[in-house]
Amino acid sequence: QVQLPKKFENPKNVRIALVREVGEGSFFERYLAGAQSMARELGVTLLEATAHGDMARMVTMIENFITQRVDAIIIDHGRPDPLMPKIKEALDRGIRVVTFDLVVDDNRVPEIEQDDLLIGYLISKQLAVDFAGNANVIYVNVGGFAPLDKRDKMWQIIKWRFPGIKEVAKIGAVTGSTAADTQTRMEAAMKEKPEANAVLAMWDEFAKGAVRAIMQAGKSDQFKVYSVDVTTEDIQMMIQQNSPWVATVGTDSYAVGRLAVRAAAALVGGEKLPKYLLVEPQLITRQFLVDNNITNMDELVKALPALGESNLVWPEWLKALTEKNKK
Amino acid sequence: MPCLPNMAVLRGNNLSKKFPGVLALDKVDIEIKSGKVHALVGANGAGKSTLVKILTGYYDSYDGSVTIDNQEVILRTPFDALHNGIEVVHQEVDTQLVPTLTVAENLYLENFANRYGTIVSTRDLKKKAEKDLSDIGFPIPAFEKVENLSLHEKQQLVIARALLHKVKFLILDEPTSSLSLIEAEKLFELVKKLKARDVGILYISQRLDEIQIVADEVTVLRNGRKAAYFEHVPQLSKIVEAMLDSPQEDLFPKKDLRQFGQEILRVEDLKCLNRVNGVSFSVRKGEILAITGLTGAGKTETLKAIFGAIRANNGKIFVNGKQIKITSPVDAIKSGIYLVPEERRKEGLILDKSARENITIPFLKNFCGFLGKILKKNECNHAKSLAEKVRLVPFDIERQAQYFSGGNQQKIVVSRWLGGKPKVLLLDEPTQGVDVGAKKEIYQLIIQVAKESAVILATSEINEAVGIADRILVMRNGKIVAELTYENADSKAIMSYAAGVKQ
Amino acid sequence: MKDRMTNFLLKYGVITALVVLIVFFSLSTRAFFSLDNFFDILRAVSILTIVAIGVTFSVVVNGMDVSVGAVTGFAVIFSTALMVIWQIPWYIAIVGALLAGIGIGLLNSFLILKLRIPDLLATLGTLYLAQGLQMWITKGDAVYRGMTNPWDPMRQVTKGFIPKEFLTIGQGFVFKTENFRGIPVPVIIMLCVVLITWFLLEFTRFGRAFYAVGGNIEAARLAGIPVKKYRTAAYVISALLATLGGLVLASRIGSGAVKAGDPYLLDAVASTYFGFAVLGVRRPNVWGTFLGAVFVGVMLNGLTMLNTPWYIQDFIKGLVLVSALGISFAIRKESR
Amino acid sequence: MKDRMTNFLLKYGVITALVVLIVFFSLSTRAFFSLDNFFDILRAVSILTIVAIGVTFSVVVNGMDVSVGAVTGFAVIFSTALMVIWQIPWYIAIVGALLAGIGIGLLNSFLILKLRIPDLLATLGTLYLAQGLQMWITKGDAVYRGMTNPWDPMRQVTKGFIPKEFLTIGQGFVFKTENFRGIPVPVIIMLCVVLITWFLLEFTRFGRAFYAVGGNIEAARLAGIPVKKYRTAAYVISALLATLGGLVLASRIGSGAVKAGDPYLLDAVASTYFGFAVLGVRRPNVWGTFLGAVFVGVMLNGLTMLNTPWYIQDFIKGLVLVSALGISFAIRKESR
Ligand SMILES: Nc1ncnc2c1ncn2[C@@H]1O[C@H](COP(=O)(O)OP(=O)(O)OP(=O)(O)O)[C@@H](O)[C@H]1O
Ligand SMILES: Nc1ncnc2c1ncn2[C@@H]1O[C@H](COP(=O)(O)OP(=O)(O)OP(=O)(O)O)[C@@H](O)[C@H]1O
Ligand SMILES: [Mg+2]
Ligand SMILES: [Mg+2]
Repeated sequence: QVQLPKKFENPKNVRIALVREVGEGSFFERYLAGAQSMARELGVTLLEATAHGDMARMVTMIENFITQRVDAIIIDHGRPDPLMPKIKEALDRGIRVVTFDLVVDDNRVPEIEQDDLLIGYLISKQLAVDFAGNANVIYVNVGGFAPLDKRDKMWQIIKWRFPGIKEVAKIGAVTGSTAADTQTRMEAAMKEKPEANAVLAMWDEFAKGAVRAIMQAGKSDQFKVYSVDVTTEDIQMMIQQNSPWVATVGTDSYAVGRLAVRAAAALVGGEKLPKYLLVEPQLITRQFLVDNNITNMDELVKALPALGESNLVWPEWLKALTEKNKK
Repeated sequence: MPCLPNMAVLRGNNLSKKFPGVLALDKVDIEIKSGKVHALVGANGAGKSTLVKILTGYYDSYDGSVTIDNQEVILRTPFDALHNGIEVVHQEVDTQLVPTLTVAENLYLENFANRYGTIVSTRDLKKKAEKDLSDIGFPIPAFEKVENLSLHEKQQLVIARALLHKVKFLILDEPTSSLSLIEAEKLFELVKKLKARDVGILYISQRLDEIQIVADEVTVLRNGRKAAYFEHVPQLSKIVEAMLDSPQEDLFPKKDLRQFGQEILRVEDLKCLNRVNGVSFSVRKGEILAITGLTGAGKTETLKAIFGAIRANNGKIFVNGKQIKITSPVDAIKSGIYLVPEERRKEGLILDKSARENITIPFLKNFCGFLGKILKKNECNHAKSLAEKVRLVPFDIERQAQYFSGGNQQKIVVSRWLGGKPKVLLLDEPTQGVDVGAKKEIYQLIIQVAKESAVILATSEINEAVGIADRILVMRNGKIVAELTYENADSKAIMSYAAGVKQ
Repeated sequence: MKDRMTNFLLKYGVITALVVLIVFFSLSTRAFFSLDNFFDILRAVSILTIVAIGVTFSVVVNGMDVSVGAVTGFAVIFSTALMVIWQIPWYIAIVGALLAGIGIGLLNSFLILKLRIPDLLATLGTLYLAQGLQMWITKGDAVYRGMTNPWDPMRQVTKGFIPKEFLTIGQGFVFKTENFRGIPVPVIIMLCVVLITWFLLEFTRFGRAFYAVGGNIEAARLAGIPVKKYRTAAYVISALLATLGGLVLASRIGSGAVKAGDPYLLDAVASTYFGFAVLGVRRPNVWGTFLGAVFVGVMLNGLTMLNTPWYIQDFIKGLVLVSALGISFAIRKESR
Repeated sequence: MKDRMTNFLLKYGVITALVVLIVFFSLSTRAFFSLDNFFDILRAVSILTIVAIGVTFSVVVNGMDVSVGAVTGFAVIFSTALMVIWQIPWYIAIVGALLAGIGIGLLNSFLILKLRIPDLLATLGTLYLAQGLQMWITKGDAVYRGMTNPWDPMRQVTKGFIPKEFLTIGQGFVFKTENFRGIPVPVIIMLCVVLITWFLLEFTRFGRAFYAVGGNIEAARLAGIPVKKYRTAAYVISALLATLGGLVLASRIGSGAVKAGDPYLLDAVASTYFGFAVLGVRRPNVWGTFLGAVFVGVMLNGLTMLNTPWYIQDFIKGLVLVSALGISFAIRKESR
């Protein structure tokens, strides 16, 4: 029998806080569901708070959890400058911290990250290869968001590598209704650049808008859309008849949510974790989805196990704990 | 014009209305008969408007009953009153009109509430309005927006509207308080016509001389009670006696001193929009100068231009012989020129603030300590002493301005300027809508102020000008057409100058 | 002569500016001047116009309804959730959403008329409520085919979907011919709303009554106009049009995104006041509101075609709005 | 007796509700009732309070300033950009931001007073402008240490950073003792703003004049109050306080996020009207606004501690707002 850490003799008393920058949308919903399922399996208490994109509110929430003296805090997205001081404060008070998609220059904090450089590379490369190095691309992306910037870096490299790949227009705006706005802008861009034949959208919200614009204009034959992130909603749009959305690259946020809670629990149990917990993204093509009759994330994970449960952070006692709670 | 053959009687029995702390109307009976003009008089705050509001369905609760031809009618909403043929022209007509709509649209406002016709054609509306207005004899442009009309045009519009509704009982609440004599006479003509058409009229006025002209019977209210009823119009002194607690002597106080100091204010060639076309005059210390004329003659504009409230296009203003530049009321006040504006509710008072705050507003600086902190005690004392000077009733300076009666509201506005040292006090229709008692007090006040400074009084009541002024200017079309001194002032002459009969 | 000029500018200043914009964009881009793009622009502003006309009604009765954006978003979530999560036929979902919209309008008028809460405050309360409901219904998720049912403890995948008929509302075309793509359905809906409300407000006694209530509520009351009914109607119409806008939006994006309606609030208020202020009518009016929405739509479309970076589009929008207003008010001021 | 009760409820109803909330949260969570948490809550509402008091000024003069949220966001971006992109000392950045705030306030009053654009419309225009400027300054990026300089054609990495002194504004503490963390600096700033504006509005002739202008502008003018100056002052104060709020926000988040100020608009307006309506004062007032902000802060803090799902917190916020208003207005209505 494996020896459980002292704190986990009664796991209910282990309180893990989850602070998220945003909660709206299927990606984050699935992420939360994953985190909750892991917490349930471990029997720990998960406290959650969502900042609706408001950085000051996120800071306040972390402060609140510090005041409440939780055992660990998972910080999901957000910006380093505002959150760093709070993370340090938490660490100094003996609270463990794990981050997801947030760069923290402190060795005590393991960072979970979907490898955005790789994401950017995989999808850009796929586009270049599909078009044999010659395409007129409408690029949908904005600056100022760390993951989007990382993906952009790789796109620049691909353009440098394949001079025949041309960026004929750049659109995109992050607003309250990004998808609908992108749709409107895409309509205009398509008309202005009739030579365009590919769309590279570095975020699935952008892709949704672009795909809708293309389909509603009846130009599915003319365009191929490449994007990032995968959710059930995205899968549904990809498998539609005539969908121009041919490929996407992403991870399963459900698995990431589980990993985050597990990592936090492991830290509380005294485990040493590596600094970087990189979740490897997978390329998903329309063809693959259609061939395997995939209609949602669960089916996708089954068909593409690499997307599924991460094998990171599984110390013996955590496994034992889940087994124990199953009974 | 519609015609109603059958005679009818509108009767209010035992009407009472209570407000928190005030019994505004206390068991009052009143009877309005078709084809008769029933005058309702009383001091400010006697309850006249309250009675009117009951009869027009303004309040959803009141005590007592209302009958028409001995049939009880229930008046809970304006609609009930309209249904029973009761119409009103309010003291403040603006409450009855929609300023952003046209004359035509306002004329048929009630129709929009009813069921006849869903689609409204603008052109038909205009045609119909033009016809109806010319039938009645009111020359109002049918397509003008109401916000651009003059006060008396608005009044005509409301009366016209009532006539279109085949009104049985028409209530006129101080209809002449802002009309000139000529316009008032037109109104009397109209009242006569209405009488001939068997409309029953309740006529409310502070101008008692009118009562003799138009009324058949008179009811006097005092403190919410019926103080007297006269089947025929009696001598005015009798009415006044019933209105007021104390017997009344002469309305216009005697001015003993007619000696004036040096010139305080001189105005040269003042021009303003196209309403004031080159006005020049001067006043001396101790002098009361009246400016009179018909409505729209430009009196208000003249005073406002001097005060800097509207911009003058041309003209020079000298105070104590020195030319000064006045571009805003702030400048005027600095030079000791103060204005009591014509429309006290709109321009004079901050209605939801206490009398104290309204009184001390222009000279608040004098009661402030470090960082502009108001020294409350000093402020209160100051406000009290001024309120005492004008004999504010009720003497409660913490009461909100809107809960004072019209006359007392006027006193609040006047009293605020007594806190400074006026060199020139400009008064625009200071006694409009004010009862005889309060009127007299205001006249006394004017004479008192005039001892130390000059007073300019704009008034369309010629009697008032003759009664109190040392010198009278008559205005017409933005120009001064005559100047008379108190010795040779005479109402008839003034009237004919004002009307342009005499040049 | 000069007066005439001023008057013309006052009345047609914005239209002139619009024409100038259109000419400019037509000359400087390839695709701007075409029938298809014309309808694209109209389609892009259709939702905004519908919502903004609702706001116009609340402003006509001298009130203000700031809950419209949240109500639009609520309609998006509610209608799609009915179809996807609860698998209810599309027409019932539409009726359900419209009824819910009426309910929200009635709640607004209850708060404003019965409890006498100031309109801005009351509709702010409703705004928070409608926003909260949006998220509650889906527990924060978006609504899409194949989502896990947030209300199912087993978290099973829903079988519902948004059918073609519903999607036609936002994505369909009518009057197709061989050379012509057809007129987008949202444009038809928008034009219907514009024409009906225009007729209602300008040519019927109801319209006069609405304006009378807004111009002087006391006078309207004294004239026997049932002012409470009209004010209630205005808030109900406002919520109803916001809901209609939400339905078009839901159909246009083919799924239910949380808070999708939020951006419409400010733009709708801006369109209403823009139209109010600029057409020289000096009162809130349907065509003015429509024009305000189109103005913004033309600008965004043209700027995108010019490949203007997105981060200065907002600034340009603000600049044009302020200068259009500034000029038109400066002219009016001089003419006084 | 009954009247007394009603009066009490009217005056102290919201305070009572607040106390009930506090007691409830204290009993049902471990950490709610502590000095640290008390200051946490105050710190959480400090920015909102500062911004909302600005709005209160505009409402006092019977106007409305909807640009505050965008101005707050502009101050965040502008101050941090000055420090990070252009490497300017922090105190100059603060002064620069405040001057820019004054500039925006003056622009608002120019549009409203000189050009006579209706206040809602004018400030909406400024809203778009300030929002656009935010994005333009950074070309859509956020401002953070080590960002690439958006204005450098070489796109080099900036060397600027936000110094400790600036961060103290939002993150520091004063009056530390051994057992006590200290009072957060934003709370001190907020209390200063509350006390100063309260003194200004309630006890000085300037405050009297502000209220007079709001009560009846024509009467105030004819009584010799320079109404234009006061209205200008109100809009400048509003923009200035929004800027101050933005500076605290920038310091609190230690970086510049685009549109960070947007959420404050609705909450600030709600606080202002809430305080206006509920305290029984029947006019916009500083303490009421403060109380409105605290009310929301207590609720959000307590709900999070109770681990209420995030997606129903907005709904509860709306529900509490509407019921608090409903009850308090229902009572008032009865007392009439
Ligand atoms: N809504 C109200 N609340 C409290 N008191 C009121 C209200 N309306 C009128 N009053 C009071 O009732 C009394 C009668 O007022 P009313 O307006 O009927 O007088 P009036 O005879 O028309 O006076 P005036 O000649 O000045 O118009 C006054 O004391 C007034 O202060
Ligand atoms: N801009 C305007 N447009 C239309 N009518 C106006 C305008 N300004 C004033 N009036 C109306 O014209 C009349 C104006 O003139 P003014 O006020 O100078 O004359 P007055 O001699 O003081 O008349 P009153 O006896 O009404 O005080 C007023 O009754 C007012 O309602
Ligand atoms: Mg009266
Ligand atoms: Mg006058």
